[in-house]
Formats: sequence, structure tokens, C-alpha cells
Amino acid sequence: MTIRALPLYATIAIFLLAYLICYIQFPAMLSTRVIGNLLTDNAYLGIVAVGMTVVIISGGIDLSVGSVIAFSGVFIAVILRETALHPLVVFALLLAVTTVFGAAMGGMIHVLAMPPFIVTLAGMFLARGAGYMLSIDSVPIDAAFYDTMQDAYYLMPGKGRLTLLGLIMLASVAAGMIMLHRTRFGTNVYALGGGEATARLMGVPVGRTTVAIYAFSGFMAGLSGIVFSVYTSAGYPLATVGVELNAIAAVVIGGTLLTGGSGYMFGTLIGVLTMGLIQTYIVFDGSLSSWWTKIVIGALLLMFILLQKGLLRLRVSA
Amino acid sequence: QTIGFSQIGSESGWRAAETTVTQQEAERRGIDLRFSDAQQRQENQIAAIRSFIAQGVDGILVAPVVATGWDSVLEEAAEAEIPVVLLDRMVDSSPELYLTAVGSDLVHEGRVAGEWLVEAVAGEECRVVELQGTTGSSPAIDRKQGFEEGIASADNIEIVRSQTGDFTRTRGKEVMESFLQAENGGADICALYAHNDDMAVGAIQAIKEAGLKPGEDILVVSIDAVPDIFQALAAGEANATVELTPNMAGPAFDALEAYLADGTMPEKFIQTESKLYTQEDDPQAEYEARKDLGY
Amino acid sequence: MTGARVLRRVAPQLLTLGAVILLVSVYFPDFYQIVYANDRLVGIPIDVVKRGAPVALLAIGMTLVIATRGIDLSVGAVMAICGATAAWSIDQGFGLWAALGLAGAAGLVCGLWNGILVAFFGIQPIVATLILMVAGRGVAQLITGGTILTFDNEAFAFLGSGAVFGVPVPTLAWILTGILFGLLVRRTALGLLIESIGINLRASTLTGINSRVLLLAVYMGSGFCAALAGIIATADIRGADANNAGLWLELDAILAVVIGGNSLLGGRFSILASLLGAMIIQTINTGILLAGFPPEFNLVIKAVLVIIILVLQSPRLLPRLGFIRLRRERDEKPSGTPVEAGK
Amino acid sequence: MLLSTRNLTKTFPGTKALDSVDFDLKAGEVHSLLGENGAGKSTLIKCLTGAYRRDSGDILFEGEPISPQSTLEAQEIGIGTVYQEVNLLPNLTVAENLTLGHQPRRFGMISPRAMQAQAEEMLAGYGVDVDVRRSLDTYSVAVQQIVAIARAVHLSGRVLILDEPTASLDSREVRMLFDVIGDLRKRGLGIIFISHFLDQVFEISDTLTVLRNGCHIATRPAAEVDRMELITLMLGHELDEEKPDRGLSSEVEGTGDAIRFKGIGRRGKIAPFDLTVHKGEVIGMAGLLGSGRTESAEVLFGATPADSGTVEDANGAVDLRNPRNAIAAGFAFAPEDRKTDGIIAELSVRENIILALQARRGWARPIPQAEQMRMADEYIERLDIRTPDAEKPVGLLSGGNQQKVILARWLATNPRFLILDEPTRGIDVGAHAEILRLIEDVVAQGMSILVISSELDELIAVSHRVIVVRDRHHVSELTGADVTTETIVRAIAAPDAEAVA
Ligand SMILES: Nc1ncnc2c1ncn2[C@@H]1O[C@H](COP(=O)(O)OP(=O)(O)OP(=O)(O)O)[C@@H](O)[C@H]1O
Ligand SMILES: Nc1ncnc2c1ncn2[C@@H]1O[C@H](COP(=O)(O)OP(=O)(O)OP(=O)(O)O)[C@@H](O)[C@H]1O
Ligand SMILES: [Mg+2]
Ligand SMILES: [Mg+2]
Repeated sequence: MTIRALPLYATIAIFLLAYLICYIQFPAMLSTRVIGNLLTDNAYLGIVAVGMTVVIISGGIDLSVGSVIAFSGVFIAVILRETALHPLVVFALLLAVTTVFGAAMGGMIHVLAMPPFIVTLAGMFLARGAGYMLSIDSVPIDAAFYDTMQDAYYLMPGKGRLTLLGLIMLASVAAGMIMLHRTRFGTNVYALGGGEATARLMGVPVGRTTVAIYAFSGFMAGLSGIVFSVYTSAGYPLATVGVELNAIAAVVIGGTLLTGGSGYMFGTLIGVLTMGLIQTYIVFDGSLSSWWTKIVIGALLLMFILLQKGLLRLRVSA
Repeated sequence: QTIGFSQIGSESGWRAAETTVTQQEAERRGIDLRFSDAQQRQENQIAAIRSFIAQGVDGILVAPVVATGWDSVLEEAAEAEIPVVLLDRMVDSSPELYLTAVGSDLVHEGRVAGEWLVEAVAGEECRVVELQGTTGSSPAIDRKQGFEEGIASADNIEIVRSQTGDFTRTRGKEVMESFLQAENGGADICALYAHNDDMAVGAIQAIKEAGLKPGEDILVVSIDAVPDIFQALAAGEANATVELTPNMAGPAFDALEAYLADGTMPEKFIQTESKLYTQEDDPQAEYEARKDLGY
Repeated sequence: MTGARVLRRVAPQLLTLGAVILLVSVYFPDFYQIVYANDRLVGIPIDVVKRGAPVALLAIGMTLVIATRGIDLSVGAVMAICGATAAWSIDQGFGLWAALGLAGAAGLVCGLWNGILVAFFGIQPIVATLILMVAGRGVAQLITGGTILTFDNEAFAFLGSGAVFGVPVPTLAWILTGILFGLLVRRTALGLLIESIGINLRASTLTGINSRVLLLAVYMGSGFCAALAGIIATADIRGADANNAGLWLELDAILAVVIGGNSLLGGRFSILASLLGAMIIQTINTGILLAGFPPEFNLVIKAVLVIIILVLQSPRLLPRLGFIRLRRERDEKPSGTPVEAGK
Repeated sequence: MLLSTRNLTKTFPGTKALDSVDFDLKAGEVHSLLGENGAGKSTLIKCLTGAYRRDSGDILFEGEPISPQSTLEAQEIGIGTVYQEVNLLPNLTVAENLTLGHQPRRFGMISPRAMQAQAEEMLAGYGVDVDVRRSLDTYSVAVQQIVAIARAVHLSGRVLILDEPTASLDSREVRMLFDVIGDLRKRGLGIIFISHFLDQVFEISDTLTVLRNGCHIATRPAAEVDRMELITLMLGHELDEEKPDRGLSSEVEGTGDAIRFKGIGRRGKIAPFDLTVHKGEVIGMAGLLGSGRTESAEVLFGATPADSGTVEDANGAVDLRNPRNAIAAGFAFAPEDRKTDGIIAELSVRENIILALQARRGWARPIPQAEQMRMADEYIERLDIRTPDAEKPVGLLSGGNQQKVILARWLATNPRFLILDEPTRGIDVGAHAEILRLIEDVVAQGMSILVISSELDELIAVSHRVIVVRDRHHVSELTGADVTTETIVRAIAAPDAEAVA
């Protein structure tokens, strides 16, 4: 158990170290405001990353999530604009749509034996295209319920806000942890990641599990879309381009292997926070040009991954 | 003074010029500018503004990537009593939430281009092809709408093909090539309207390669007034461009400084001029004036 | 491989390409018209083989990387870097050959970087190349200073828009590069060794294959192809657009490789089939432009067509449609005949 | 009848793996399934348990036709199976592997503690000392094999199927397994047992069924068949079992051309040891599971580079930093785990055979196609590899034939020192004899060989010298007349035999 959790410990250690460095340079980084922001601003990312973690542990990948978030926003905004439905009803509708969308991709992956990379790439085109077809313009949402959700926060000492969105993310991570580590479904996910043929021989219901995994990812992408629409009070088909790559990066930084079969949900949370920390650090620094921003993000990503590898090697050989 | 500047990204030469000009302006005024590049993502911009608030800057400049979705973060800034100035694009939040907006009217730009074309063809039949910006982006939507308004009065002008060129030269050229193929080798096209100059520059090359003369066989009108289009104007390969000045920061800093000094409220919308340039406006000189602005 | 076997290998791609062309020509009956004008061939098929050049070039390198069970997400960014390098050197007055040399070298260096991360640090290919994908565009912008770096050099521009015997130079570039790489891997043992490490890296290493060096070489090959694509894209618009050159083309390149019937799990590969895949994608793209739908439909149309193609080429579907004999043959010789699509 | 098949047929491209096979398993019997490599034993098992879809024929469970579509359905009927080659998930813990699909739950959630307890209970009685919370891949193949067995036993309410379960077990573990099987038989389960170890088959079976080329050849009570007859049934002809003649055991010592390993070892893997390999000599290596035999071999081949010691031959120092260098120095290594370390599954038999030679020649000098064909055909012929043709992907061959392909790969490089880790694991009697003969052949031509094997008889039959490994130390070296089962067993067991390493 402890050996298996090493990547997780390494991730946590590196994150804390990084935070310490940031704090030494900018003491304001330890304010509750920054901590609250870290949770709120990365809520949508954390939620998709929960779905992505499950997919990646099963040995798959889901490139469609960024587009699904954008689609969700547009879907909600357009329905709220066109009908008098309560947002909660629209949310339920949306989650049904994205879950079925994910399940359909899972079904294709299983039934047609096609690689997830390609199926979800097509799904990525499709979801964004569907968003465009609903509206090419950004659609504002002005439902009273949205204001309620935005204003739902707990003011921490120091004016930091612990928002509903942040809490939804933490709850998603917690639910994801339970699902992954405490249910038979979760073990089946690891089993698939360990080897599909073997898992099949051991009696794992491969088809059902695959469909469920992508349905779950679709569901989380939908939930993330809801959170994102609350975050921005709008739906915009061009939103969240490339978020799938951020989510993958967060999952990997969190110590999950892209080859599948190993990883921790909690690590993903740390990965998301790490990405957020990098972002915050760059804004605090404020001296980087557009291009140096990209280079520094890349360099920091590399550093985290190398540090993690280094730490693991040290511990294993020790 | 410390001012945070949340820029959309560096997706075009114009955008890069805006960044450069803003930095130059800040330096000239002795302002400590905190720059943040959002890589075309609203979520990054919101996060950046929140970080600016957490840092306690004196003022914030934002070039919003999209019009919607700014309410809550602007409210937070208002609560922290940090004035926010919008650059070059508008938001649809309540005007109380920001100090002022500096920019041009995107619809108006399109209209200027359209009106120029109406005048240029002077009543002759004209089949126009349109290169749109990135699907869904507000300049693409507004400039399309403005142009359509501009030519609405003229029955002789008709948009026959309209595709997205993603604001880039490569796609502008590629899409123009297929327009030329589809429209009888270009013989049936009378004018090109491009949502930005970069696409127009790409399209001009496509027209030349197809053996036609841009500027004569096919009229070219576009928006932004970046240096390269002036070269094309000088060479007679483009006909008109509508200026969008990259110096949005100058008026913005003026307004901020006045407000921070004694609370003077500026106007809610400081509109920059949308000047039309044609081949008659000494394009070579305009090119020289602009080429070092970081476009 | 003998001619007949090659033909059997690419039969599904040829059929798909035929079907897509047929579909486009329904919308656009003039599709097949090719004329000779201004010293060059003009026509939609010519447009396709010219416009498809960057993706085709990327697909060549990507095929090899995927054969080793890797993936290279950085090719789009590498295109930008190399294009910027080329434009910068022309701008500095170094001349055509220096520009080409420097751009090619930049591509090789980028490939080497990816290769080192993958082969020596053991970072998973997606993540390793994701790093360059993010940072690479920054590097490219650093070179151009964030602007579109334009240049005036007819010889260089010729690479993008010139024609030799009426055939556009970009077309020649991908065809020649394809032949070059094809000969390189099939006339030597490289192809076999690449397939071997893609199928079972550990066993291959134990067999004495120098898998690290091979991985380096493969990623460098991909970087080199990206450099060529970057040069062509830059020459095409007579300027280096660091921010947009090759943007998201890595996905099209991967798609081309998969439509070419190559497995993302590594192993057996066919460069020819990937090139056909690239042409299928470009035919779709050009077809969408010609068809004149509003741009907001572009993505949905592309997605639907791609899904249909993939479903038709799926190894599991055909037996159910009664192609059992074909499929059996395939099982017997995975190197030989994959299923035929869309019959 | 508990479980029967009628006219079961299964065809793979180019092979009829099962040709209307009738098979009957009674409750309370151990029924052994025998046949050469590729006879169709594993295929029969997979069809029975829903892992493969059969082409035609019926499966009857207690007289009722059943048609399991997945192994899950078979499990639900009460059929527990250990498939050939360990089929467990290396990334899961031992406990998770044991309980996968039937984890104890409380309020719908898995309780780790209950899961561990259940796993430990399942493993009790196999005499392995395993921390069930550790991931499976930290344990050797043998332990994994036992875990697989424990899992299958737990799942088998009615039928237990074991496909070569003993291939990587040593005699102690085999004993325990047989005790378990005996218990289950008493409880009325039907047990299908597949093995190439005829001694084990005779010891445990009630009934024998022989398959050949996918056809059912015979079913007999075990007591009524003798060994020779059984072999003849399996092979379709008699086995010419001339005892290999090792006359040269003492002479080899003298020849000058030897490879000398001095103090070679690696921390945490194997303690430094000395070894001198003479030309034309066969060295056996014996030891218990996990004693460090595989590690020794890997160090000798550079697969895990040594961190101490030197290697020399007549031409001076030999560089063994990695397998490439070792191969360049004329070494060859057929690893124990052929599935992950040996075969390149999707490449053809031909390509697998020429691969090592090609790697040594370098990429720029491809072996001409005609030459490849010739070599492939030669080795298919010489090692009697059962394959429709040289272009078949090697992953589709039966296990024994894959092993032969790997041997062929190394013989093709004409090495001077060949390391064989469990070369006869999973190989049928016919092929077994062929491989032993082959070893004699190549040794006669001057090749030196190191053989690691858990089968002492086999070791004794071929080796001039036997090295005994215990607890990661080379503890003794037996030569000439000292090489007997008894001495080896004593060296393995004795806490302080004369230490040579
Ligand atoms: N998936 C497959 N595809 C094609 N052919 C196969 C496949 N699996 C097995 N075969 C072929 O079917 C035949 C029977 O194989 P099987 O594995 O049942 O043999 P076996 O009796 O278990 O042999 P061994 O003792 O070596 O395990 C062999 O000729 C083999 O090559
Ligand atoms: N019965 C066991 N209990 C616990 N650990 C074991 C057991 N058997 C093997 N191992 C572990 O498995 C690892 C593999 O050892 P190694 O492969 O060197 O053994 P070996 O002598 O080659 O045996 P074999 O190849 O027959 O399995 C060792 O690290 C050892 O700790
Ligand atoms: Mg078998
Ligand atoms: Mg071993």
C-alpha cells in the first residue's frame, strides 16, 4: 500500500514545497483570498479532472471534455433563454445529455474496438460543433437562481471566499475517491487499466465498465459545464478550448500513469491545485511576456514531472 | 502605482502591438504594470483578475475575450474598490461595475468597410466573398453584422460566399483559394471583405497565384490597419482598411490616473476612431510609422 | 512488401478516399476538372494535394512515432518554431540555404528534446510532447517577437507557392518525403526494429535492439517532418505566424495516421496509408469549404464524416456485415490486409 | 455428467484448433487433458469458459446446454479457471486480485479490512508468505501462479480448471496444490488438469483425455494407461527416448577458451559470485523459487547491469553494461517470462527468428528477404515449430511453440554462451526431448550453455556442472559424479553447505 502510494506522497511534497517557495517570494500567496481563489477558479478543472482520472486509470483518454463543457454552457444558456424551465431542471436535462454522450463514446470504444483517443477526438469535434449550432454567439444567463449560486460562499477570515463552486469541486473529488477506491466499479476500472484481456478473463464486465467509465466522464464534464456556466454566467461555444489537455496534465502531475492501472483521485486534486498555483504565480509575478508565459508553464510542468520521477527513484532505491 | 493588465493572448499581430503599446505607455508614465497573458481563455482572465485583487493592485485593465460572464469577478473588484477599465472589447455587465471602456465599435468598423464598398463599386453588380474571423468570436460576429448593414442599401452588392478564416493568414489564403475555385476561377468575384488584415494578406497571395490582380480584378477591403496591409495598399493590391488603433491603453491610463487622483469619473465609453485608409492616404508613410510598434 | 500486398494494405484507405471524393463531387461536379494555366496545374484535386501538404508531412513522422507506441503532440508547435527560425534567418539575410538548414536543425533539436524525455527520462510520450506543445509556441514567439515575421525572398516563397512542371512544390515535398522515409524504413531494417519496439519494448531491448537510440531517431524524424511542414507553411504565406502556424494540426496528423489503419498501440505501420489518410482529411476539409455551408457547421460535418469512416474501418464491424472471409485473412496476417471499408 | 462438450469445433485462421471434440467431466474426478503443444487444450478450456466463442457444438452443464458468453458467466455457474500463463492484474494488490468481482462490501462499499481478511483466508493452506496489501507485480511468477490458483479455487463451486498451473512451481508448492485438489475432489468438484509433467498427471488424475491436432484421440482411466502408451497417443508415434549421452563432462575443464566472471553481482539482487564458463559446457543452475536464479542470469547478460565484478575471456575484458554489448560478445538469453520478455507477439515467426541477428547486424544492413525465409524455414524444420507458415504472428502460436521460436532466435545468432531460463516450461514431452537433444547438439559444436530449471531431472540430464543458488547467494557448485538429485536437494536445503560463491 505504502509503496503504491509513493507517487501520491511525492506529489503532495512537491506541491507543498512549491507553495512554500511562492510564499517566500510573495507573502500574499498564503492569504485566504488566494486559497479561496485557487479552489473557485479551478473548480471546473477539478471536476473534469475527476472524470479524467477514472478514464486514464482505465487506460483510456477523453479528449472531448473541453468541448463538452463549452457545449454545456451554451445548452444551458439557450434553454434558459428560450424556455421558462427552472435551472435545476435544465441541469438535470444537461447531465442526462452529456452522460448519454459519454456512454455513446464508451459504447463505440467497446463495440467497435476503436482507440479512445480517436473516438473522443471525434467527440470533441462533435460537441463543439453542436455548441456552434446552438449559438455561435456567447449567450448571457440571467436567472435569479444563478445569482443565488454565485453569492453562496462562506467568507473566510481575511476576505477569502470559500464558494459553492469550490465546495462542489471538493465534493466531486471526495465522491470520486470513494468510487475509485471503495467500490467494485472502482476496482474494475483499475483492472481494465492493468490489462483489458486479462481483466476480461478474470470476469470483469469489460463492456459495461467501459461504457460506465466514459458515461461518468461525460457526467463530470457536464457538471463541470454547469459550474463553468455559473462561474461565467454565460454559455459560449468557444470557451474552454484545450481544457482536456490541462485536465490530462493535472491528472498526470497528480501521479496517475497515462498507461493506466495506477493512480489516486486525491493526487488529481493536488495536480489541479498545482496547475492553479503555477497560474497564480505567473500572475503575481506579472513580468512575463506572452511567450515567456508559455515557456515558463512548460518548464514548470517539466520540473514537476522530473522532480516526481526523481523523488520516486530516490525512495525506491533507498 | 501598480496596475494589472489581463490581456487575451498574442493571437495576432494587432494584439501583440496592443500589448507593446500598453507596456510603452505604462513605462512612460512610470506605472508598474503587471501583465498576464490569458492564452485566449476567459477562465484564465477571471483567475488573473482575482489574483490582481488578491495582490491589491491600484487598477485593472482587461481586454475581455468575450462579452459575457464578467459580473461576479467585476463585483469582487468593485467590493475591493479597485477600478477596472475595459480595453477594445465590451462586456455586457452593468456599467456600474467598471470605470470605463476604451475601444472601437466593432459593428461600426464593419459598416465603414461596407459603405466604402458601396461607394467603390458605384452601382455595378458586385459579388462579394467574405472571410470571417474565428467562428463565435465577437469581432467576427459584429464585423459581419456591420458590413451587412453597410451594404444593406445597395441591391447590387451580394455576399455569395462566407467562410471562416480564423483570423489567420494561412487559413485566409486556403479559404480564398477554394472561393476562387468555386467561383469560376475568381472571374465571378468582384470584391473580398476580410474581418482582419491578416486574412486579407493571405487572400491577396491566393488571388495573385490564381493569375488575377488583387485590388483591380478583385477589390480587397479589410479591418485593423496593420503595417503589412499598408504595403499591399502601396502596391495597389489592397483597396481599403479600417483602422483599429492598438493604443487603447493611453486613454485608459488617462482615465485611471484622473480617477485615482481625485475621483473624476470618465465617460462610460471612450470610443477610438475607426478611420478608413485607402490607396490615396499615402500608405507607404503609414507603413513606416507603424512598422516598429510591435505588430 | 510486394506490390499486391501494399495494395491490399491500403485498399480500405483508397476506397474511403474514393467515397469521400464521390461525396464532394455530388456537391461540386467540377471536382475533377484540372486545367493547366499560368505554368501550373489548377483544380480542386490540385488544391487538395497542395493544402494537405502540412498534415501529410506531419503524418509521416507521426506514423513512425505512433509505431513505437508513442505520440507526438508537439508537431504543431515545432512547425511554428521552425517556420519562425526560417523567417528569422531570411530576415537576417542569411540566405535560403542557411534558412532551410537552420529550420531543419531546429526541427531535429526539438525531436531530440522529445526523444530524450521519452527514451532517457522515461516520461510518457503524451506528457513529454505536451510540454513542448505548450512551451514551443512560446519559443516560436520569442523568435518572431510576437509579430508575424514577414520576409521578401522569392526563392523561399517558391517553396510554398511555386510549381515544378505544374505540380505545386508542397505536393512534391510530401510525396518525396514520403518516398524517402518509406525507402529509409523499408529498404533497411529500421521499419522492423521500430515495429518491434512498438510491440514489446522490453523484449526488444533484451533482443539487443538499441531501443533508446531508435526512439531518439524516430522523434527526430518527426521533428524533421514538422520542420518541413513549418517551412512550407511559412513560405506559403511569406511570413512566420508563430501563434497560428500548425495550430491543432497535431490532431489532424494523428487522425490521418489512424484513418490510415495504423494502431495507436504501436507496431505494424504503413506510411503510404497515413498519407492517404491525410488526403482523405484534406478532401473533407476542402469539400466543406466548397460546399458553402455556414462555418458553424464545419465541425459537425467533419466529426460525422470522421466517425462514419472510423466505424466503417473498425475491425469489429465487418464480420457482422458479412465480411467474415476478409477479416479472417486479416487475422492471419496483420501485416497484410486490413478490412476493406465502405464496400 | 457435470460438464460435457459435444462436437465442439473452433477454427482459427489457418488452424482448426478443435475439431468436433467430445469431452466429459464427472463430479469428483480429476480429469487430465493431454496433448502436444498446440493440440488445442487451452482452446478447449477457453471455449468452455466463454473466453472464446465456439464455432459450433454444445456445452452441457449437468445435462443442460449452457452457452457462456463471458468468463463472468462461467464464474457465476461455478466454474473457476486458471488460464495458461498467469492471468492476473499486476497493478492490483494481491488482495484485490484474489477478491476481484466478489469483494466483501458493507453498505455497498468495499471494506479494505474485510477484503484483506478474506484474501488471507483464501491464501491460507498454500504455504506462501505474502503480504496481500502489496501489489502483485512485486512477487515472482510462482507466487502469482499460486494466487491465481487460490482465486480459481475460491470461485469454483462446481468445476475447477487448471491450465498448466504447475509450470513455474517447485515440488513443495506442487505438493500443496495437490493437497488442495485432493480436498476439492472429495467435496465432489470436477477438476480439469492440464500439464506436460507426466509424473504429476499420473499422480493426481483419475481420467485422461488426449487431444491431438484438435481432435479427441482417447479417454481412459488413468490407472489403465502406462507412460509409453500415453506418449504414443499424444504424439501419434513413439518417442525415441534415447538417454542423452554426456561423455564429456570432465574434459571440458581443460580447454583454454573460457569466459570468466569474477565477483560479479548486484546489490539487492544477487550477491557477488564467480563463474567460469568453458567452451562446450552445460552449466545447470538450481534453487528454490525466488532464490535469485533469474537475477543471476540477468546480471550475466547485462539485462540488469552488475555493480561489481569483472568479466574476461581469451581476448580480454568483456563489457556487459547492457544486452547489446552482451550480444556483441556472443551471449544470448532466452528469458523465463516469454510473454513479456521474449516474443514480439504481432511480428511473424520469421521476423521473430531473425530479430536478434538483425539487431546485431545493425539497421543499415537488412537481412535479405530470401535469406530470412531460408532461416525461418530451417528453424521451423529443425525445432519442429508447429505453425501453418513462417508469416503467422508468433503471438498466435501455442506456448510451447513460442518458446521454440525464441530458441531459434538465439540459435540464429550462433552465440558462444547461451543462457536458458526455464527453457522447457510449458513444453510437451516431444518438444522437451527435442530441446534437450538440441542442447546436446549445439554444445557438441562448442557452444556453452547455462540452464536454469526447476526440474532437477532435466538439469541432471544435461548439465556438466550444477550451481545451487539460495537466498541470492551462489552456495555451491557440484561437478561430475556429484551431480545427483540428492546432492542438489541437500545443497538447496542445507543452511551451510560448502560455500563456493
Ligand atoms: N487467438 C488465436 N488465433 C489464432 N490461432 C490460435 C489462437 N489461439 C490458439 N491458436 C492456435 O490454435 C492451436 C491450439 O492452441 P492451444 O493454445 O489450444 O494449444 P495447447 O494445446 O494449449 O498448447 P500448449 O500446450 O502449448 O499450451 C494452435 O495451433 C495455435 O496456434
Ligand atoms: N515464495 C515466495 N515468497 C515471497 N517472495 C517470493 C517468493 N518466491 C519469489 N519471491 C520473490 O520473487 C522475486 C523473483 O526472484 P527470482 O526471479 O530471482 O527467483 P528465481 O530463483 O529465478 O525463481 P523462479 O524463476 O523459479 O521464479 C524475488 O525478489 C523474491 O523475493
Ligand atoms: Mg495451452
Ligand atoms: Mg526465475
